Amino acid sequence: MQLEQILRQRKEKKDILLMTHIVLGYPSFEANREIVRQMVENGVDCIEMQIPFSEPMADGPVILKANQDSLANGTTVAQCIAFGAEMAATYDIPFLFMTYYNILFKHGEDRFFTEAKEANIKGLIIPDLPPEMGENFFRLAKENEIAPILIFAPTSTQERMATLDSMGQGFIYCVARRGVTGKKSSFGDDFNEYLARCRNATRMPIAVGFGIQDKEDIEALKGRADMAVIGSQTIRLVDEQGPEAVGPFIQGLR
Amino acid sequence: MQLEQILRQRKEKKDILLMTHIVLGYPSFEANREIVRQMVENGVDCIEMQIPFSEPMADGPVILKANQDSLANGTTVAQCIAFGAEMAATYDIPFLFMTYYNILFKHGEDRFFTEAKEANIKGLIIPDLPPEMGENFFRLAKENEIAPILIFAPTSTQERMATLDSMGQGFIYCVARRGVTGKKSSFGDDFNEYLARCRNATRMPIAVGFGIQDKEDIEALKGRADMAVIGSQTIRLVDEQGPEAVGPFIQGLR
Amino acid sequence: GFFGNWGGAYIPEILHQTFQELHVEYQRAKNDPAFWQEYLHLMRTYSCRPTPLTYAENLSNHFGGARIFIKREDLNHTGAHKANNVMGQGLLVKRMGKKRVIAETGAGQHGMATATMAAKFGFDCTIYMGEVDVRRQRPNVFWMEKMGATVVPVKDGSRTLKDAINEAFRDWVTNIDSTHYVFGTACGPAPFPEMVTWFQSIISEETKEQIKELHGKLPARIYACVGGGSNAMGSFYHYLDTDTELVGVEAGGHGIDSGMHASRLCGTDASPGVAQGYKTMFLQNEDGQMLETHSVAAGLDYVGVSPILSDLWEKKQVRFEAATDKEVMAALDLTMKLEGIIPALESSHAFVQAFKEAPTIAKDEAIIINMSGRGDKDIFTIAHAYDDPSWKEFIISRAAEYSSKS
Amino acid sequence: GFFGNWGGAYIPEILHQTFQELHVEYQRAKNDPAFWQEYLHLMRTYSCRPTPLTYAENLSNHFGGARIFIKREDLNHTGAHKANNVMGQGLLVKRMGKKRVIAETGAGQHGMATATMAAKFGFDCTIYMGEVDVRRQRPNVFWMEKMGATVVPVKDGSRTLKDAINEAFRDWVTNIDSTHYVFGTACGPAPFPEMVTWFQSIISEETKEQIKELHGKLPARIYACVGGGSNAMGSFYHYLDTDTELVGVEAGGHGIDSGMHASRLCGTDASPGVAQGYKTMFLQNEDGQMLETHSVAAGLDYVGVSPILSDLWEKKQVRFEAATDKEVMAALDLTMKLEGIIPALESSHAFVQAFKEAPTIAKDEAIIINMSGRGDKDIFTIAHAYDDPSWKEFIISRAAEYSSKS
Repeated sequence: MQLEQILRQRKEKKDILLMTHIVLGYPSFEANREIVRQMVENGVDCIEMQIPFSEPMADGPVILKANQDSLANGTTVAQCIAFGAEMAATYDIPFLFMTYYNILFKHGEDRFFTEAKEANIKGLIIPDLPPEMGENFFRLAKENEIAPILIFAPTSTQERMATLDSMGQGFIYCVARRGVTGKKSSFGDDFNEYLARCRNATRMPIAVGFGIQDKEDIEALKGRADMAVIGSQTIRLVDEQGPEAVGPFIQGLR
Repeated sequence: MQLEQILRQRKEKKDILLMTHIVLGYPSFEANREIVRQMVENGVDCIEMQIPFSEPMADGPVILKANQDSLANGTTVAQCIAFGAEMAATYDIPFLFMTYYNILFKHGEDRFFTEAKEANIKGLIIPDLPPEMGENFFRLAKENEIAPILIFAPTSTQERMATLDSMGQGFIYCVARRGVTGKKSSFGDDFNEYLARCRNATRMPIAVGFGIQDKEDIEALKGRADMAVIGSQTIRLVDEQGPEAVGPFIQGLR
Repeated sequence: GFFGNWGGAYIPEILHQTFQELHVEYQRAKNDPAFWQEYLHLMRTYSCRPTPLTYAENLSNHFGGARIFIKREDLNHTGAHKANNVMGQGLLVKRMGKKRVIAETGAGQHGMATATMAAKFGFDCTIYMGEVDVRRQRPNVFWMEKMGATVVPVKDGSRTLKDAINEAFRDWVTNIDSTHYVFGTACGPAPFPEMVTWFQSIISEETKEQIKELHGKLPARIYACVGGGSNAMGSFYHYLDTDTELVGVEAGGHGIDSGMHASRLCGTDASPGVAQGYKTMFLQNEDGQMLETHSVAAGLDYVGVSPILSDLWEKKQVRFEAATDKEVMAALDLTMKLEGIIPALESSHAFVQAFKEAPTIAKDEAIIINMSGRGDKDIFTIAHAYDDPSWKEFIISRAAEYSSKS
Repeated sequence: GFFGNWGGAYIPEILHQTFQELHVEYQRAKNDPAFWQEYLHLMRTYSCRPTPLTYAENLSNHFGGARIFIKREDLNHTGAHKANNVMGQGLLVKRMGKKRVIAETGAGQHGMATATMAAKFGFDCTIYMGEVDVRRQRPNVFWMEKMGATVVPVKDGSRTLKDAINEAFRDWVTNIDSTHYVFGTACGPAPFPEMVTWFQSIISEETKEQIKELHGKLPARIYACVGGGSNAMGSFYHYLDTDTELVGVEAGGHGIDSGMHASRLCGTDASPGVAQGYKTMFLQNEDGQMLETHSVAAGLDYVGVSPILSDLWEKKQVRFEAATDKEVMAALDLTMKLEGIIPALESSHAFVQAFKEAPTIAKDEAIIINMSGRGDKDIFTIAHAYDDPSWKEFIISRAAEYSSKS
């Protein structure tokens, strides 16, 4: 079953879905395992696993540091894919890889897609690969039935959203605001208007990410988005209180 | 009696005359008194007394430092003139002032000459006042019967020597070499040739200065110059051994 | 936005619209002859263009071969070719109606140039600079601040140029509406490589006239150092369709086999990759993680290189060589002593290769070395590299004064 | 060699012949149109002439009066107008067949320029610099040495510019045959004041053309700082027979009534005197002993002034004003922030007075500030004067590195 279908099925039973994010190898794969377990057991619907990259230009300080520390630990792309396979085999929710394009490019796009498919990965988020730059990528995604997840931004025009909608699969990742990951967003009138524009521009489920930090934020999204994305917040939590704090945090979000 | 005449008279009794140099107020007027006394008592024929100036461009490090220290002690032009008057009244040899032109210029040339004449000063050596620049100076020198002593340099042409000879009085000061005061000169063939040129260029007595340091140097000048000038050497001596070393040094020169 | 297999615009979606606007404005400027005239007027009255082409007679005689000419980008306002690009982008920013500029800087020269431009045009200005480079180039930081810019030391990654670029992008995606990112070299997402090259092409536009006047014909070879590649592109541009051989000189650091260098196009340590918004040859490991680079010259200490140069390299239209730190200090020394000219450490790389080849070139041929900037800004690095004892004494005594007073 | 009551050549006899030769060679050069052409070619290809005239739009708007133009002598090779004089004298030295040059330097810019010229012409070079100035301007010393010059710190007197001049004369009288003394400003014995003015007159030769192009008519006023006076003479020269008002700005130091300044022609502390080979207004006591002077700008920290300026002052053809150290720092700050231009501390004196007067001058009038040099060389002085804490930290950390290693 492909990503969009899985999410639609899960959405039938819930007001809003929850996607969370981890940086692979940070603080360790061991910790990643525990964090994923707690996330799944507390009702997370989808997890994006970031393969660390030395130049994460779209990430804010928290995820940036996690990328660097993971690489300093010696994390490799092969380890990340193997870990993804292990998770997908263990838990019955969709797992995605998030990373930067160079990781695929250098690994070999063909090889990356083949290995990701074998790992039963459902989708890919590559923030620095706009559709214009990814002809081969989108072809391979289709062939391998792995959803290329595209991003709407507050700066995207209607026309641009249409293009993105036509190329993306799985869901549309709506970035809540300008800027990088990890900063609080405010969900005022501008935001509602933007979200309405997003909804009009695609029939795919829409996920809202960037700066969602607590239950209140998620409540505000119910009825307007299909999925809320929790990013840097769990990394901060693990940094401060350890992996075991993740479960209670997730539980408290609904 | 004017300077040239005095020197000629003294020369009748000696192979060569000796002129010495002091910097007024250095190390103190008290010391100057003692040094002059020792010089005169040991047969010096003429003394040039340098009125210190803050920018003694033609002097080397020894005299330069003496100028600066004297000024730092608070030496004034008035004190220097008074000291000159005292010496001229005390000893029966000619005393000269040596200084830079600004001292006269700022004091007022008229006033300076008047006061120098009252002090019974016999001549002036102003190394930065070439005849072209000193119209008023030479007029006043003549009026006051104070000899304006001019300098021949190894670089002076015959024509230039003729000009200098026509303007100077008292004696011609032949600078033994290029450079500033206080360095050893060597009296080789070039020097002899130069001295012959000097002798041909003037009927005045000729004094040789710059770098004369010992008896040997003076011996070498006998018969070729009328007067030897001892400059920095006595200052060095006073610095190292005190004023009382001057007498024996002078005595040893003949 | 591609040059052969290289280039492109690998940018986050949030920047899409901004890049569209930039493309449009850039094309409009390019097609408007009045724009280039305005640019020339600005460069003529505010900077010092045309910069001279100096015949280095003593160096020529010393090597006994080609006639060596030096293109004097050091005489630009702010002391380097960086001004060409920055002032051009300043005019574009004015047209776009934006009020804030940001920039990354390595050696500090692009930061200086941008801070200068911002002061001149009345823009707010933030400069991102790797913490290591802040330490290497403190005087530049001082001046940038004095011209009203905010200098942010970047403490991530290798804390050099590439990290400053990442951080500048992070600022940009946050402040797209108000802000233009003044990219400093012919790298990054399209249209930057082409646009920066366009502004820098003023260098070869001038030398082509100048060398004809001074030498009667085109030069046999042109040498330029290659960090990001903007001074190289600028000094090569108008010769691409001529017989002049073009030579790019990369940072050989401790030696091209040492792993401690920044040579992307000569040597074998680099491979194709995509980062910082564009595809080029990067110094990266097999997983695509960027490597630390090394050079005595902060401005060459960079993992990537202009995609246009990667293309010209692939097509063999430009030859690439490397100069080691040690060779650079020797060439700098010789140039100071024989010509009274102080090339920046970056520029000195070009001098190294020219000196190696000059003796083998006929005496009636000319070569041009593009002197991208002046070295007197690098005093802390250069005096340090020469291990100058009185410099150290001076610094120690100054510090003692500050320590005792504070 | 006299200008009204001022000037002359009060020199030791040993120099007479050398000055004769210099006079002859200078006259020959002046009467040979090819000489000036050779000079222009050299300055165009080795330095950056014509240097730009920059319209300072932001400063003009800020003050709301005259249109302010800045003549950019900072863009000369070596960063100051000093190059004009030095390169010209270099050509003369070549004609005279001498192989060694010496020079005094205050701010270090004339020393830098002379060391540069010596490297370019292949002359031996010794630079005399007051010990105080060596300390203030250590970076310049480093570069001079790197260009092959010997820098001699002068430990006599006030250990500043005037003492360096005395020491250079002492060298000269010792080495007349081989050596030319490259006097750095329009002072000293004839023919230096006139000769230096001649070479510097290239500044006003250029601005007269440039201001007509940019403004349509001659400026209402021209401002130049006055140390020795060469940049002032150069920027005034071709306007002496026009209606343009000429304003020389001296170092006011701690204030013109404080005794801590270097104002010879404005204020009442100076009087006529003869020293260093010429007659002019000197800061001296009643016995004719030179006083210590004070300025934040080493290049203005001098007891004498060009005899030509004393004459123009006496004839009221040039107006003289003073700028205090404090005013200078404020003007520098404003110029950096509004125009992205860093004037030398010396030049900033001219900016001070122009800023005071600009608001009172009609908007359709232009004024020109002669920016004699760039300030980035003065970083040790300027960062110090601004009491910049991160600069101090930087120096302290560098020193710690050196101390621990040595």
